[in-house]
Amino acid sequence: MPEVTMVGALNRALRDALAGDPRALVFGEDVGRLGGVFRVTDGLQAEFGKERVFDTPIAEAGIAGACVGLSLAGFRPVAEMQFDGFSYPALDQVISHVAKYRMRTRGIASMPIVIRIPSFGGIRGKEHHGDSPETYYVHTAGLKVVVPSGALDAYRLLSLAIADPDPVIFLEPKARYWSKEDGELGVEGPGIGEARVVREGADCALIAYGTMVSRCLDAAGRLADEGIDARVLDLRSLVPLDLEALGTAARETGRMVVVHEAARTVGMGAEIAARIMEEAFDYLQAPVMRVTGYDTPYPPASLEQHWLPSVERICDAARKAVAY
Amino acid sequence: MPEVTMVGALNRALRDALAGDPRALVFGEDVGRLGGVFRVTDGLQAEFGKERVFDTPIAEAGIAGACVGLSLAGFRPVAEMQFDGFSYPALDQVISHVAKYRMRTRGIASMPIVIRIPSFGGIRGKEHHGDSPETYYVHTAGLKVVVPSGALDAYRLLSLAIADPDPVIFLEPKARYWSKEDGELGVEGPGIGEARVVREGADCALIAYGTMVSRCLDAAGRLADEGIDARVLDLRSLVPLDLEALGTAARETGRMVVVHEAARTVGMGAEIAARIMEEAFDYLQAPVMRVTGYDTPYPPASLEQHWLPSVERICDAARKAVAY
Amino acid sequence: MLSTTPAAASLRRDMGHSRSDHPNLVRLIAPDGTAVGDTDVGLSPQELRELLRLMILTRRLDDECMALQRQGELTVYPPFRGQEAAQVGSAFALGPQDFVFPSFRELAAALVRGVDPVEYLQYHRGTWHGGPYDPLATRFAPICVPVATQIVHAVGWAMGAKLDGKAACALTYFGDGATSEGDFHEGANLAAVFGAPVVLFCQNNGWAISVPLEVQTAGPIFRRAAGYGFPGVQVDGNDVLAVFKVTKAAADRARNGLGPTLIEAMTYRMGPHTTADDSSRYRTEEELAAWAPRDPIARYRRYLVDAGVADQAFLESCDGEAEERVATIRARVVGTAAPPPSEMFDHVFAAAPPSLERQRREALGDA
Amino acid sequence: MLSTTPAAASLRRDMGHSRSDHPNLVRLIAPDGTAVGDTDVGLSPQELRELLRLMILTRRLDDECMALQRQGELTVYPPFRGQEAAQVGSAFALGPQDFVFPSFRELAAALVRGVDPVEYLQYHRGTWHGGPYDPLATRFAPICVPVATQIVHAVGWAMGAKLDGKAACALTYFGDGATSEGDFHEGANLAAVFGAPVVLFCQNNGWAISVPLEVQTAGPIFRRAAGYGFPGVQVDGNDVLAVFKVTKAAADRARNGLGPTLIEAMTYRMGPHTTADDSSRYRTEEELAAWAPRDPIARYRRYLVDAGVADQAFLESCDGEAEERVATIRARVVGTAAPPPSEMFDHVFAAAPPSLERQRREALGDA
Ligand SMILES: Cc1ncc(C[n+]2csc(CCOP(=O)(O)OP(=O)(O)O)c2C)c(N)n1
Ligand SMILES: Cc1ncc(C[n+]2csc(CCOP(=O)(O)OP(=O)(O)O)c2C)c(N)n1
Ligand SMILES: [Mg+2]
Ligand SMILES: [Mg+2]
Repeated sequence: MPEVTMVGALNRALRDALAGDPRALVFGEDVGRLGGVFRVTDGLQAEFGKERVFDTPIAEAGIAGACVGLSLAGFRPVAEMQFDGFSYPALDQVISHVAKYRMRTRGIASMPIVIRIPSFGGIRGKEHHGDSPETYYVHTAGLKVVVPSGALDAYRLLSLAIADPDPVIFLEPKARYWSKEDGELGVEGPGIGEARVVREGADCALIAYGTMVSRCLDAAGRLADEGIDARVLDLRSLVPLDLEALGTAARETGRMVVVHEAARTVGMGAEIAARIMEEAFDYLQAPVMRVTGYDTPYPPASLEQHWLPSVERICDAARKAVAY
Repeated sequence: MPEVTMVGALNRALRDALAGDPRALVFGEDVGRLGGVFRVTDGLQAEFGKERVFDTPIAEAGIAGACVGLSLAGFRPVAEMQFDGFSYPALDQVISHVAKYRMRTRGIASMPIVIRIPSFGGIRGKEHHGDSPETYYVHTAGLKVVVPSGALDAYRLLSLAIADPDPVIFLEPKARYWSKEDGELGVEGPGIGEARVVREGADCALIAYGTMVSRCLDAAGRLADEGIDARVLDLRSLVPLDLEALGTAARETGRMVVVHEAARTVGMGAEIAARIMEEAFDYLQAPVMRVTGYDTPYPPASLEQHWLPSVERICDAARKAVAY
Repeated sequence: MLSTTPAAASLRRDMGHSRSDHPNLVRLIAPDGTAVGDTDVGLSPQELRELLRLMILTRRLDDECMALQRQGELTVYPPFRGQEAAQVGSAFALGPQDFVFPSFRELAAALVRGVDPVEYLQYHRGTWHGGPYDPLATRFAPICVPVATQIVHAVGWAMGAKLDGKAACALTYFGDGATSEGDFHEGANLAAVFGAPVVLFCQNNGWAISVPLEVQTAGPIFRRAAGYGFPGVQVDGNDVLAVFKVTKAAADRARNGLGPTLIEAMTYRMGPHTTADDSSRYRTEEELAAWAPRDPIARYRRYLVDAGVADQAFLESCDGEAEERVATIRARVVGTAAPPPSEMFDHVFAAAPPSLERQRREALGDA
Repeated sequence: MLSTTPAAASLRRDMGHSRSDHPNLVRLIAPDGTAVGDTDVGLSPQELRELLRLMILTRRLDDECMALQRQGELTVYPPFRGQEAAQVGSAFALGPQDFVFPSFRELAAALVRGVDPVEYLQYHRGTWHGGPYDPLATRFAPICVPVATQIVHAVGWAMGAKLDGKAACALTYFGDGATSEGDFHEGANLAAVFGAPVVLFCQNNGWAISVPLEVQTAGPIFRRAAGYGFPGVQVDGNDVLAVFKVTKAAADRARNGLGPTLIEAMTYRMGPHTTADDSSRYRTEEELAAWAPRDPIARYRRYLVDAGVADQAFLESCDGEAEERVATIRARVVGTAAPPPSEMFDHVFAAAPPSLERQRREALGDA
């Protein structure tokens, strides 16, 4: 089976979408000749031409707004925001239009838009290059939000996102870009809205997405050595959220730890804690633990290891949950 | 004791700030000659001149960005965004700069900025005129976020916000603008970061802010008729959050209902549910209930009563919590 | 703080007094109805009359909407009185293949484009956002309230039309206030870079709610175009033929692959910003009085009558038809009820995910 | 999709070849070092030499930073090689009362303004955001990465300076790419309307990462100014005297209450976008080769020597001093350690609220 990096898998998903759907377009800052600052769009302009794969001026609101107009013209825009911290100038267009246009037109005007955003920290990036923007999007009704954790699922999720009739915010964990997986690329498997158990376990459940999935697997490994059998759930899809899978994990383990990089307050951990309480209060043996970034701006590179959830912090929380 | 509307109280707080601090400035769209579309700034330009109270072009990012520059020049900018739905073009400046400038400069450059935003629904407004934007701000580390529920507290909170050395997002509940209260205007009383028990009760606690506080009081009245003794907590300050008060309410009642207008997913209700679990898991007799707007865009005027938390929905949740 | 720029102030003062005050302004008919330029804009007598008919009809409708709002049948309404020529002249210049991206004050343009005014008015009745006319069928995008945001949509659509090799253009309406927003700029620049077939149509009505033009900008708006590398033209927005002519030229230019044009139509909002606004708080009776004689309808009516294109019978038929049509519209508006609350959940996604389905049941019961 | 505009393309092609190609370009010294304009810009011989000294020093420092990054002492570094004249000439034109709002490539300007390069480089070392030099004491705002956002800060500061009646101006640096952002526009327009004393200084280096100027805009950038109602000037950004002259004039104008100026300095980024960039993927050796003879330092050195203002001894002293100072800087940079993690919590608010204090304890223990 071939080995593929997440960047390679994303590139293939874009290529297959461009080849498979003549209405698909790929654009953004530096996605053309350069192939993107992370090379996710490498070679696409050469293969599909400057009409379908093109650079734009540095104008994020313009890019998002153009997605709306292009959707009305019957295209499937796949736009890139260069980094998490540079997706904010587009928030107004995303909140006021991308998310609301279908509703506003009573379902007449679909917005089959994908906005790809290299996101999250852990690569010793500069300020604005390590933000976790998911809360802004998850809270905005009308958007789907997905986050792959590995190469194969990145291909699957991006392919599904492009095929989706609704706008999808596609958050790419930069720290996983060069991670590799073995296997065939394909869309079979869990869809948007479905979580995935990536490690079985009965004592507690670690809930994560993106980069934090592999960190949770590491933590689960360490916990296993201590005799704690931790399940790991990869959410994959933040909107829609797989309530089923969360409920099952809560009922079966009773001890839940949510892990994400974003600042704690009204992060995904809050939502998951609240949902788990709603779904499975009677089964909970311990409060849902949150292991998250702190309520501070993302710190400079030299401090990021103190800020990001570490294997140690995850293990601590799991131990606490189990011992509660 | 004189009777005052929330608009009147806010107007007085601005006037007193302008009179008391020569570095305070008030600006935004239509805040000058018109006195704001809700008349919150009525008469201020006439009294303090066009240099200190002035209209700007329609440029929300520009307004927020100018606040940063004016702060560096030693001013205390009090800016208005005309409506919740029109505060989004400023999000990039708010997230990337207003919130982060102090951190970035290691505390050297204070950002004593207040951004006033008439917010929330319930006035049969047009699209974009009834949004609940708090999650975007609450999640952004470096901002304080406050919401008054009545006239007297509006005066207090706005006065404290303007005096605060840090940026404060000041969300004004439009539906309460014309509500009246008796009493002297003053800053004595709970500060930013402190919640307030507005009705004592032992059976359950209703947690709210802004417009929903009076709705919770109505619900508590109805619940009392049924023999349910509901406490009502007015959060006032979403950041910092009064964990003490939340913990106390949870420990003393064991049954909590959070009420807000914002869409449910990663709304304040999620955070409060998670915090309460963290603070007082062993005391919880029922899952924390969330009575919120739905995960849809704010609906047109003719449907808003079906969308906003109603007295009935609040009572239902409280009954469920008590019966759990 | 406000540095009133002499240029902008004198522009507002002089506008319409005489053409020579304004070397750049395109005007074919003076406020008194006399031709001051070549009024042969390629329209047949019937089409010339049609322009008048549409202006009379839309003004009558505008008045009725004000009344409907006062009677509680609309929640709020932004009148366009004074801007009929700007909207009718420009919308009339487009073809069926073109796509309009309005702001929130373009009921007249919508009517010209064949949008059902009753569906359009559901927005102001508070029964639905945006329309809820079919924007794809009518090629008229939903009402767009966040100032200037629709400009970028128009540019995106136009980029698509160009990719498809279609001879079609987008036209977007926005106000003088909208030109201060970042989205105006990003849209204009994108349009220029991509050579997008789009007409940026600014109705400069002198005010953005209470903020006068000179607080909005320190230079004439049409001059922005040169900075982007495409033409900008300033036109007397109360002269329907001049508006038609410059819009037609810009649309042709766009469809012929020559890219965007910025049109600044100098007009005036005779009414309040919306029914919720009290414009006496910020503007003078004198200013209103100065604009009254520059009324777009009176001017064009006199011109057509003098030119022998319209007679008394035609004018009466216009009034009669307006009366009749507006009565029907009123009856239908008043007759429309709120949609069922289930609609709040129906249109968020193509298919509602389980968690939203649960919320629907929570809100509406298991029905 | 990309409509390469002939104007923009030829601008890049011709830039620097001969002055007559470029009627609007301010240039005093040709690429070969000969004077082609009035080079008396009001500077003493010592000041004229100082400009050269600063350019030599900053280039040496730039080279060292590239080396430091390659050696792992900086996380990433955006070199300014080729842009020394643009930065040194403009920063030198300001007074101590003025305030600079940089983008992220302005180490040369920072040094001219007296910012400690070691503190500045902590940003690129990954030990702190923004600086962490004192922006208020140095009157040099923190490094600002979100493109164009600093422009509005400069305008806000300038509005404040005007309110305070100070004879001071703000100068903000930004790139050609930044002119596409909404914030550029909102800032420029606000500045015009409020008559804010600000100099908008665009270093047009032809590229925004891999995107060439003609994809960024279809018109010369300096021409944008007319649309806002203030002057725009295009200057040879590799001619330090010309840059000094136009910046000085713009700053004087601003301080004298005459409002903003847009300066477009035509220059070229000789290095990669940052150390993380491989510019061979998108630009040709020929283009680089064409720019090499327009080097800002060689040109000015020759001019000064020919004019008898600088001699060999001076040139050698410049090199020697640069060597020495840069060695010190290197040693200090290499010697700086990461701050304690407690700093993550210390500077979010003036006083950390209880919930943040708890997180600090969670992260660091009760220490
Ligand atoms: C982004 C945004 N900010 C503020 C508003 C509030 N608002 C509605 S209309 C308006 C004035 C618009 O002026 P102009 O563009 O000249 O259009 P006009 O009303 O004159 O037709 C303002 C400020 C808004 N709708 N959107
Ligand atoms: C808002 C925003 N979008 C995207 C980026 C990513 N980015 C960093 S530098 C750059 C190019 C800037 O080009 P230009 O303004 O010409 O400055 P130069 O790099 O040439 O000095 C881009 C796109 C960013 N920093 N900020
Ligand atoms: Mg207007
Ligand atoms: Mg550049």
